[in-house]
Amino acid sequence: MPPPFPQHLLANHLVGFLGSALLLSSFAMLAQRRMTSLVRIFALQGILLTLSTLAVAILSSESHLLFSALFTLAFKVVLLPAILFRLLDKLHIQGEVESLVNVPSTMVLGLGIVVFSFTLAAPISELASTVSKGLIGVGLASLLLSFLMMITRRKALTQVLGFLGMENALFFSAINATYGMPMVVELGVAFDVLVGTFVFGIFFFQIRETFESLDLKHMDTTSME
Amino acid sequence: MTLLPDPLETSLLVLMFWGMMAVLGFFILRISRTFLSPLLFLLAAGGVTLASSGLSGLTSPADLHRVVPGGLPGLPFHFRQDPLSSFFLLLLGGAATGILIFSAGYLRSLPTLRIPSFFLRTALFLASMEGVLLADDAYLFMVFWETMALVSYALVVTESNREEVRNAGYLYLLMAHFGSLLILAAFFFLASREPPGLAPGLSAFTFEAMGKSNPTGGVALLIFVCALLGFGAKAGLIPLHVWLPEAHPVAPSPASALLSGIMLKTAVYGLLRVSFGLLGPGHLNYSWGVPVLLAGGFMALFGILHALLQSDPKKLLAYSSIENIGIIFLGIGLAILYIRSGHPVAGELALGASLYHAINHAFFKSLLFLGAGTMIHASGTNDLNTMGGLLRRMPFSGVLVLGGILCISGLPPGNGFVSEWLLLQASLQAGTLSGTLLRSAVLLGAALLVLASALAAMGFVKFYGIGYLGIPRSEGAQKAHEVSIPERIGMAWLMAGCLLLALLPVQMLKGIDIVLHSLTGTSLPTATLSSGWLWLLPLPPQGASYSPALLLGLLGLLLPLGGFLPRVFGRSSFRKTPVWGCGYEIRTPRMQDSSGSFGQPIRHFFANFFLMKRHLPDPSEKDPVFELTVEDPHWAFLYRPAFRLFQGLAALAERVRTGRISVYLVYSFGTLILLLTVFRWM
Amino acid sequence: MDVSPLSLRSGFFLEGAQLLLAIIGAPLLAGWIGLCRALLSNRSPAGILQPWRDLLRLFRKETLLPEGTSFLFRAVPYLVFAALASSTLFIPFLGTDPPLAPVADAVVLVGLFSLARMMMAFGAMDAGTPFGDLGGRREMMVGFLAEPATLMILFTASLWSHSTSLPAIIHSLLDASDKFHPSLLFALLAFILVFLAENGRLPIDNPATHLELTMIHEAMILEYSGPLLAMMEWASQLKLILYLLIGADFFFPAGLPKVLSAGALAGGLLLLSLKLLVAGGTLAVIETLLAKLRIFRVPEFTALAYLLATMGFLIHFVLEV
Amino acid sequence: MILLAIVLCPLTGALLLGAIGHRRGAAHLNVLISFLTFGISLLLVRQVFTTGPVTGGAEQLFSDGFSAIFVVITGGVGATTSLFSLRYMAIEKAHGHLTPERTRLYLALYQVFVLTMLVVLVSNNLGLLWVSLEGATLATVLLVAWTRTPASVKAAWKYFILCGVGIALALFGTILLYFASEKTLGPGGTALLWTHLDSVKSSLEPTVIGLAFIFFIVGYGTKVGLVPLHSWLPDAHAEGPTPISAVLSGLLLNVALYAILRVKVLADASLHNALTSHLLMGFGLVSVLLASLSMWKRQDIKRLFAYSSIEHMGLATFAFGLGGPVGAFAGLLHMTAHSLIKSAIFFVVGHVVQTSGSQKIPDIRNIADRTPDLARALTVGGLAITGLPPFAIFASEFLILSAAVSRAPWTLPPLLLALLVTFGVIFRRIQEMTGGFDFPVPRPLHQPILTFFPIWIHFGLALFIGLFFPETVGRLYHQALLSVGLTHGQ
Repeated sequence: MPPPFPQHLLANHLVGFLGSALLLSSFAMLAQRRMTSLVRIFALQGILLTLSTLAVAILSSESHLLFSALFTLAFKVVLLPAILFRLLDKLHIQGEVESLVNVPSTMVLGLGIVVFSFTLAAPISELASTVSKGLIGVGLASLLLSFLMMITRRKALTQVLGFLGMENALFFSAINATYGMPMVVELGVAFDVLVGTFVFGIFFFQIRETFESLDLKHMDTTSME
Repeated sequence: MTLLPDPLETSLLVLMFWGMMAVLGFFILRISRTFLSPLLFLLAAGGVTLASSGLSGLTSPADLHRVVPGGLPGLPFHFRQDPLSSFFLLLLGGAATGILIFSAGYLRSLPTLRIPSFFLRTALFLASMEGVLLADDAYLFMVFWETMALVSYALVVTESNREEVRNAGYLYLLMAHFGSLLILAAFFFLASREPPGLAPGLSAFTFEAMGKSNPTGGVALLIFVCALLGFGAKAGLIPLHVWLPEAHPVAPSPASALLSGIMLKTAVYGLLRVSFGLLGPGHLNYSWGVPVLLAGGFMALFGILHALLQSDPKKLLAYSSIENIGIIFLGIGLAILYIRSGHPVAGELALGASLYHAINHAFFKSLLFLGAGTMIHASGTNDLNTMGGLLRRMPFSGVLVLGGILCISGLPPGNGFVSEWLLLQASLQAGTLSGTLLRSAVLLGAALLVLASALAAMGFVKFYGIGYLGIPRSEGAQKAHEVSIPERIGMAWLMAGCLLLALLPVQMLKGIDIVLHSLTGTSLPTATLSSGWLWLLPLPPQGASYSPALLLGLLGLLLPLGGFLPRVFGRSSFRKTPVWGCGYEIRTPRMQDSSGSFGQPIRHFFANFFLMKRHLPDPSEKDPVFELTVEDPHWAFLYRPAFRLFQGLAALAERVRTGRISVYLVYSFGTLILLLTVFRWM
Repeated sequence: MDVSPLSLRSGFFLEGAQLLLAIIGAPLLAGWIGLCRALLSNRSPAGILQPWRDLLRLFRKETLLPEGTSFLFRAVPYLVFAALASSTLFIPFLGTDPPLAPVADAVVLVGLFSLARMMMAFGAMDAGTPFGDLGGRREMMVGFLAEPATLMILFTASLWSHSTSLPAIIHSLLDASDKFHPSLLFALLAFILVFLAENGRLPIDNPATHLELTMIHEAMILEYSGPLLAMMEWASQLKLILYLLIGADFFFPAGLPKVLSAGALAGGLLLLSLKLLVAGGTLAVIETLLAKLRIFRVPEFTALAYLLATMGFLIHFVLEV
Repeated sequence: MILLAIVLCPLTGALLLGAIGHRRGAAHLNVLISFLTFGISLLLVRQVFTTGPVTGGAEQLFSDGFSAIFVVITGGVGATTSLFSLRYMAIEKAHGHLTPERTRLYLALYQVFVLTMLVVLVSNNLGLLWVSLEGATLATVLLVAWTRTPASVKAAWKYFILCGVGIALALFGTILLYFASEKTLGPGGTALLWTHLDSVKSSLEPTVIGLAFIFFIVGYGTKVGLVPLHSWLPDAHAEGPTPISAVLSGLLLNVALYAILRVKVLADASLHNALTSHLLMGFGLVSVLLASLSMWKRQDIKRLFAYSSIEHMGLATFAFGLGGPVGAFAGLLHMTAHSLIKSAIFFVVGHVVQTSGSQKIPDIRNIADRTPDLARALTVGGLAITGLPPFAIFASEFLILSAAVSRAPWTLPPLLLALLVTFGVIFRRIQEMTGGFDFPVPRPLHQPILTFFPIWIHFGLALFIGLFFPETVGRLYHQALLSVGLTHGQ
């Protein structure tokens, strides 16, 4: 049985506001040039995600979403940023993020993606029975924006951040479209992200060790054959 | 209940026997080479059995089927021996026997040959060819067909340490695969109805079911074109022939004989099977006969012209195979044209002549390839310019090769003449056709045929005159000696086959008539078949006649008359003297014609058929050498451009591979966006 | 097979007569041509019997066998002679229906000529001299277009009878001799060219010289001597008369007896001799008027013959059916 | 029970080897566990085909005939590959490329990899399926980077990023699917369970499912190696240790395609149109064409065969896109055949590279004289993979092409052309490598029987399938496809 639809305007506004904030943070990541700021925005995104999960949890009175919110807080606001900062520190990464495409063009592209996502998601949103119609579009847009960021940035770490941004967007979509995935799945996804981060960590050291840089141009393989 | 197995059972036994012998022989020969001859004789015994099975299939119009478990679910192995199969089994068994007996002597003289694997390949090759002839469903057919291609490739690259051998083998296998894919396509179109029921209804792939398919005109044309090109690639249809003169010569001679003498015929079999057997004469269109006919005529001319310029005897023979396959195709084209425009008698005659030529070619071409093997072995090289005077040193095999030469040149009373004569007789029925264009096409075909046949005579005068006559051009040829007994027996076997085919055409035509009847439902005229063995009357009552036996008898009578005259008129004493040579004192082997100079008039006159690069030395050059390379124009005008096109495409594909992760991410991104857009707005 | 209306005895008489007449008459015809040529070029003629005298002289000589030749060298003259002599049995020239004619049709006939040519080339090449090879090669070069041209000519003539059987062709030509056939005109032109080429006459070959640059036939028989040479010469004379007989049959068949009576036979023979004498004379005129062609031009010459014959063949279907 | 066993067996193996993988005999333990897994998979297939689909683990695990077939293939090839890696790693060790630590890592990850693939196959939960496919990616990323050469790190990174993104998209697809199914099945645990989804598949919201399928095919398609999402594949195959190339090519690609096919069944029922078929056919055709053209310039033997994997997965995808009884059957057969043959080819290639000291084709020459058995095996493998009869791939290509002719005849010319090109290029390269100039003999091959046992087992099976495909197995295949609902046409 679907849960009773809460006709609480404020709550809807709150969820909507958090969604737009998330989208904005994705844009910010796309536009940001400094590495440390990127990680900070990522942490901020984690907070937004936690709040949004909490809001949905309260509105829908789904208890397992509380657990999810807690987990998000611990993992995406505390743990991951800490690891990333440590990495930045250890690997002496500072300064500007080099971009393959300049920022203004990226922004224009991003705008297009947002419009595209919203139109695409429009008919689906009509079907949503959750508190947060329309937010599937936001999730999709954030997903594609993070994707765009992975494409346009040159450093390995920015790609990882993009990847994690995608993860956030997915999580956001899952929460808002369906009040979260089944527990088993969520645990699994979380575990995968954890392992993934761990693997990233290993990688960074290996890449650093082998190429003495985290610039992706070393990772291109045209010269291999 | 009879104890004797029926022809199909016999054939299947031979198939199993050859297959088992291949493996068994391989291991036995790895232990000791001494068993080579007995093993080859055993294979030859299989050949004789097979020939007899084919013969019995031709004397009574039996159509035998067997289903053997295996294959794919719903498509077990189907075997069938109908008259068409029987005919080609006779060809296979008969010619293979001679080649195998020959091998027993010949292979011993090749110290570097890896005997066990060669034996394995030979036996498997024979088995797979037989399988092709017996298969009665598309899957099994393709299994045998591709096995045949593979094993023959292995035979070609037996001496694989040489670069050009590997290249030739590669080219061959590539073209064979190209052909196979087209044949597959033909089968698919024949069986393209979605089978009913839930089980993967593969029963549509039995030849029986395909034979009942009823394709529309366009599909039928597609099937026919696919089959023609597919089997043509194996048969050396121009322009798919380039592999043939490269691959056939580099194999050891018995293998070349199998390839040229027999394997090419499996392609003819396949074409007939698909076009007349599966598609059925009812689905052919008379107009398709014209391109086949003209392609055949062109092949005949092109093949023999290139043969004339070769100095490698086996390459010469390989090009001559193109010529002969051209003649066979010409007959098939003629048959389609006649039968489908309402002249069954002439059509049957043309088809019969084609079949006749196929079996003729199997015998004389095998014989000549074996002869070429002995020539090469004697002189130590594969260059005609190092041979000469071999007839004096190898009289027995030399005479047999001479017989083969007369047969392949289409001279009476040889067997090659019989089939070409029948084909001409069929061509001359052009008057019964309506439409000037059709008539002209048929007559043009006939004109090409006679031209090719005359050129063949010239080509083989070169082959024999330079190889066997004159004085030796090299030390090897000087020291040549007669070949071993098994080699002689093998060659004599093939010669005997040629003689039988030459002198008993009516008997052979009776067998062929059964094939024709099973394929098209009509027969040759009864008077042709009942006129007695002596007289060949293809188109009674007013048509021409020919009696090879009487002709041979008359020639035999007049020969002693000639020998008698000197005794009547005067003395008949002989004295050996040095040659006169118009009074020139010096006489060296190099003053004889080289193979290049013999072909010069042809090169000059038919210059358009060749791509020649001449290097005329400058007077100031230190070491002035005149050089001339002759190339098949298809390389320059078809194959190299095709390869360049492929390379261009490959380079284009390479541009996808930038090596940059960002670009690869763009691919994913773009694909996603594209699909979403399409899904949402279309 | 019993297509012949003749009785066995008279049939064999006819065949025997054809064989004897042809092989005896061949040197005489050669003598006649030589005589005409000599007269035309203002030389004193050697007489019509001169070829016969030559032959008999050669037969009395010892045979010199070049060293290094194989047995094929000795066999070739007999093979060539047998192939050509047997042809005399199949060409109807005394009567329209020689009983052995069904053994071989027009195609077989051309095959027999080709067999003879090939054998001759083998004989030439067996000696292993530059001249022999040169002769053999050139002979085959002439042949590769002349032979198909001959066949095409025969085919053209066979189109009325729908059969390549020689008696059938002649019957149909006799029946339709009152009509004008443009295709036959082409065939006749082609035939003349082929005849010159095949028999080693000017402008293809000059039988009278041993000039290295031009000779074909003589080069081939250079190493033959004595009776063997006699056989070769005789065979080539035989070939000449055979060609003329074929020509007479196809293009001027009038007067060939259909029934075998003494009167008809005598009349036919007389007419035939006349035809041959005229043909020989014409040949002598042609030879006197023409110069030798360059050897490289020879294939063009024979190709012309081939094309003319093929055109005649095609024209039949366009104009005459 | 049996489902738990088949998951627990490699799990135990992974833990055990993680603990003692550096000890002597650990490699043999790996073989033992792998064969044990294979044994259990055989039991599973027996049970599935005698008593019907099995469910277990609180409904989270499930196996029907379709997955059981893949389980057996995975178990079997996993087992033979462990046998191969026994010899391979021994030789690597002899060459001094190994430390005990890395051996332990390798062995443990190998089991993890097998585990994740098996979980993908036997999971009832499409979310769990996603999780374990991601797990498989992570395990193999570490395995690809295992040699620690710059090239391998690069390849692993590329693999990680591209597949990571792909798999993220697939997760979005899963969310959408859940979003749609939740409406009929209600929130909570059951809405992603295959057994439940299957029963309501025709009432799912088509717009959402369509979108979901697009995300699935782009996401999982990246793992299958469909062009243009394939870029990670050649590098990952080429730079990882060869046993891993074998299982990547032979198993992981299959498993990813399996995931797509599961979703396709749902999407087909919901959409009532040919969208999925057209997508699969399109991706398949493009993959086949591009892969065949890309082979020509390959200088690296493992990359060459990696492109061949792309081609064959493309063919299988295409076959399933064609659908119908013949198409689906052919696709399944093709996947089976490709697993067997391609993994065996990588076994051979592994030894070829070891005995030649290079994996660059121009450096590999004259195998025929150095190690004739390897040359033979390589030639047979090359012929088998290019679809020459009587090997299994010929049988499946025969069926695929025949289905193509009856359903989409226009695809025949490009397919035939691609097959010809593939054959031409692969055979040419093999010919070059087996023949050629004299080559020093630095590294002979020891223990030929153990070396060639897995190779000839695979080729033998492929030959057997091609010549005598057992009627019963054919029925099983058909039954499996029928029960899962893949035999419906477009």
